[in-house]
Amino acid sequence: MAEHLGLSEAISRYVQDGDTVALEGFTHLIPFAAGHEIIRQQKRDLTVSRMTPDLIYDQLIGAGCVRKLLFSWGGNPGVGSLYRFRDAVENGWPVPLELEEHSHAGLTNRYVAGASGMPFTVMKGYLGNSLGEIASHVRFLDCPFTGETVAAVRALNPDTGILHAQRADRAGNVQLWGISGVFREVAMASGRVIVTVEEVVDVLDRRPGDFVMPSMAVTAVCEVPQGARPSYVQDYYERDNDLYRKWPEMSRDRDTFLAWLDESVMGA
Amino acid sequence: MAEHLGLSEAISRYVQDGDTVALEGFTHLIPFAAGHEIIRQQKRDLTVSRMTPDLIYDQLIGAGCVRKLLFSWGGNPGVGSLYRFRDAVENGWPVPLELEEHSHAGLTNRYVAGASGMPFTVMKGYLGNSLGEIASHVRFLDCPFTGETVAAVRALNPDTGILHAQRADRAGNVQLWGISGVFREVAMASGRVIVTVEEVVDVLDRRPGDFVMPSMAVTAVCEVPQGARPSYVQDYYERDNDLYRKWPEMSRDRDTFLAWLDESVMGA
Amino acid sequence: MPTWAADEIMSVVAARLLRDGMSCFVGIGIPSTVANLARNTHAPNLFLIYEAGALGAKPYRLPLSIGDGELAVTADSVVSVPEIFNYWLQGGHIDVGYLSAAQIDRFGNLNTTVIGPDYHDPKVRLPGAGGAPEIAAHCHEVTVIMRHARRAFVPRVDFVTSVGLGPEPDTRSRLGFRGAGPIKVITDLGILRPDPQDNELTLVAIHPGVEVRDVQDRTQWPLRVAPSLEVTNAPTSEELAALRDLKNRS
Amino acid sequence: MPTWAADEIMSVVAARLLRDGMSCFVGIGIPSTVANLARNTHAPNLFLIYEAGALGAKPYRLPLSIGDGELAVTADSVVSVPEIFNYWLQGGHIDVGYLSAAQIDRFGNLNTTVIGPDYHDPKVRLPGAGGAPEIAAHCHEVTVIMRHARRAFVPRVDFVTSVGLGPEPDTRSRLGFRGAGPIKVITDLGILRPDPQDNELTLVAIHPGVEVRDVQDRTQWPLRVAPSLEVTNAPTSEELAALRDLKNRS
Repeated sequence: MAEHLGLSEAISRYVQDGDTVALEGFTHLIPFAAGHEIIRQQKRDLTVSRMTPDLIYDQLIGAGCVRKLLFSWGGNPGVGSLYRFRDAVENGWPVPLELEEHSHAGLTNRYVAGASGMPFTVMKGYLGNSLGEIASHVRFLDCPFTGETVAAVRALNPDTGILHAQRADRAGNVQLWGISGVFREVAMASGRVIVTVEEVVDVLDRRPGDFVMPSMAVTAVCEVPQGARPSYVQDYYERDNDLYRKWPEMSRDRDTFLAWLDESVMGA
Repeated sequence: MAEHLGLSEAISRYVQDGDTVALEGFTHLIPFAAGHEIIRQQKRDLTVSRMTPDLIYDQLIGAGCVRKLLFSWGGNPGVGSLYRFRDAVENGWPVPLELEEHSHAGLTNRYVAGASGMPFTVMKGYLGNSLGEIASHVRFLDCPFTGETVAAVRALNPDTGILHAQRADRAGNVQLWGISGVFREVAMASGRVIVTVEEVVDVLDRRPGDFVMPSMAVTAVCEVPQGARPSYVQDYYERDNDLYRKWPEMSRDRDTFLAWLDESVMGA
Repeated sequence: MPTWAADEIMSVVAARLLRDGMSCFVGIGIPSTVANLARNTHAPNLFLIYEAGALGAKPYRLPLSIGDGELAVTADSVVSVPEIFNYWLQGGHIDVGYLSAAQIDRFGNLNTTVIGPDYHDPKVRLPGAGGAPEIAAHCHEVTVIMRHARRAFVPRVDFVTSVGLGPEPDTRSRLGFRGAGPIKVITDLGILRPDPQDNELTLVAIHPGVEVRDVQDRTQWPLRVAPSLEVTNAPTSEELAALRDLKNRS
Repeated sequence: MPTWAADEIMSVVAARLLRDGMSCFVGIGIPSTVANLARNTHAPNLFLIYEAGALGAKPYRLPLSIGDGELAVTADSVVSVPEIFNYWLQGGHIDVGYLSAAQIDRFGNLNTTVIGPDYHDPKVRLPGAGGAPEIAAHCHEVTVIMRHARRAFVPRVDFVTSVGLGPEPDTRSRLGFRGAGPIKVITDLGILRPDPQDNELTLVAIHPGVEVRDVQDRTQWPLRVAPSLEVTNAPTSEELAALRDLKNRS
């Protein structure tokens, strides 16, 4: 059963140095506020996983919270590079960054396996490409029925999954709609689940295309209005595309980034 | 893209003697009208799969359409036995019935593998029990990461999947809500997909908890009001529990059953 | 003192064992009665999962079948059957599962498939596995509820549909099973639990008015009886009233 | 005669190749432009799938990112990311996928991961795979759209993110790939297709005003040219107007 907590309390209680943490949200519902709280609490040596690292992980990496990144596409969509990510990979700044690289389908299925309580699952992928050669989370095996070679991908069960949604009720049931990405899989695969929401309401009146994640599968609910900015929350606010477009100039230079971090995150 | 067809035309075109056919629907949305049309067209030697054979398969079996049954629970829920199913297994009447037996999770995952374009998938199951010993659709393999033994279940890709839903639009997009069972998996796994619907409408106004299966994944849509009776269609009609309770006395005796079949199906 | 039917004492005793806030994987029939009786009495926040896809169902009337509309309409969420079995059950989110069977043996193995020694030529063809094997494997614990009949309590089941507790103490962990298995067997005569030494089902309680020899008479193997055999508290008027009210609605 | 930018001729030429009713797996940028241009002109029933979960999206303005609200709101259905990748893409329901890359080689292998010989110490760290490897494997066919730059058209990619066509004619079937792979490469200079003999990418068309030697100059390997080299039809005013209208909205 979910407990209602302040964001600072939830992060302090459920994210420890060295943990494996997944902050997900596919363009939609990215838990920026929770990421910023992790930066403020100066968590260190985290292994973080996310299909599309996006600005949120560029910031966590630039702030020195991350030791290892599990990901499948590390760019600023429609804009270009993530410079803090590249600086960490190419130059080890502020700390060296270990990469564990996937395809989208591959990382998705690692979450699926984790959510399913399996040690692995199978997919068609990683065959013939260089990813399959370098990936320690992939093995190849033959179908016992047809002999066809398929990829086995290792389950991923984060210590803590951190997600954002539109709403929750007092009992901690969480409601979201629009693009849900791997919300269910991360929630079911993670040891602890923190969900930040735009608002807590008395009754979750149901909406077309919505999904309710029962309180039973959530550890902590934190009411954080605007908690996904600059990403978007359907029917609450739009994506701040201007900020995404400006992010390269805000982050390409280390000092500019650090000044932004001081002012916009640490000082907030 | 789905084509709108009459039910008789759809069954005649897309169900051939000897085919593997899945009529699904978990208590809710069972395509009885389509099953009766298969009986009327006297299809033979079918391999039919269904998690819960229910009255619909008891009728198909009793009518002599079925050579082989893939299933996971063959009873009349809350009432008792399916006597036509038992008569075929125990006495080979009207024709011998071959069984391929699963657990719910096992048959579900065969559809999942089929929908995923995989030759198999993996699950925890069939270990240590007698089902695992007799099932040719199950193999055991060791996780390449942990060494743990898991079950591999063979993909199931029916020639034709037959499903029922609340509504479709003119373009053949199908909308359903309430309990969906394995609707998506059967639709994605089957070579051809027939969906009977309560009504065809101009616009599918979206509803809480609904799902729209795009026309792209459907072969034929047939408007068949009441097409799921005596099962139920949420917000259209209730389950005819009286008929379910009476089914034992209607079906236990071969002649009573044949008389019912003549009158209620063949003559309809 | 009130009197009660066989199904009533099984339901009342099983309901008492549920703690509020638990998640229960609920089948049709007595399990559904038990879980909803508990939910209507001491455990209002019981989280009921029905295999057809209902998460957090709160039925007012008891469903006749596992996919009743009542379940979908009252649920917190309705998901697909693969999600129920893979994410919720196999994923390890269920505290208690309920099972019944045509046969149970001294190690709690359950048969719901065929009666008779030859699977291919059965004396009686039963409905089959359904969700039972995975409920038995993955729930943190399983409660078996069934009438205590001599033909059902057999030394060795004809077909192991669902794995129970033994015969070795490490049988389940060797198979990689997450849950503790059928550690409570509730019948209309009493309660059996596995002996911690070797997992053999042992009579630990009898219901009021029942004698140990009644239980032995209806058990095909020489029944072990716990030295500290208890007598179940009789169903109270309140419990029976709540149960009958629930039944009457349905 | 109208003039056009490099991206414009690529978009127009690619859009022409789409037939109405096809299903397209659409990425952000030019692929999204191409598919929506076709949808707004000759192929109104194009079925667009965006990897974030939108099935049958009909965006009025072009999305900046793959999970834009515009996509969800206009879609026939929004599903989870696992469902997109496992059921729709791996399940074989997509006719055409679009890819681009930092490097492409003579057999259509694509690199979007790292530039430089050492993966662990890259000269340039690129975004990585995303959906590309599985799009390349599972779509019935793939269209590559990218600017024709000398640094991009290399004899051998530094890292095979997505498998192309060769080097053996049976490479793909041996790997069990369902689709035909990148059988069309559209650049701002012309169109390349694999030679049926050995799968080497071959220049089969040049755009108006382009010379073969321009293409060779921007290709690091000795380029094969089809004997029946064609010249693409210039973008019409209508095509350019539709394209610019779409861009202006966005």
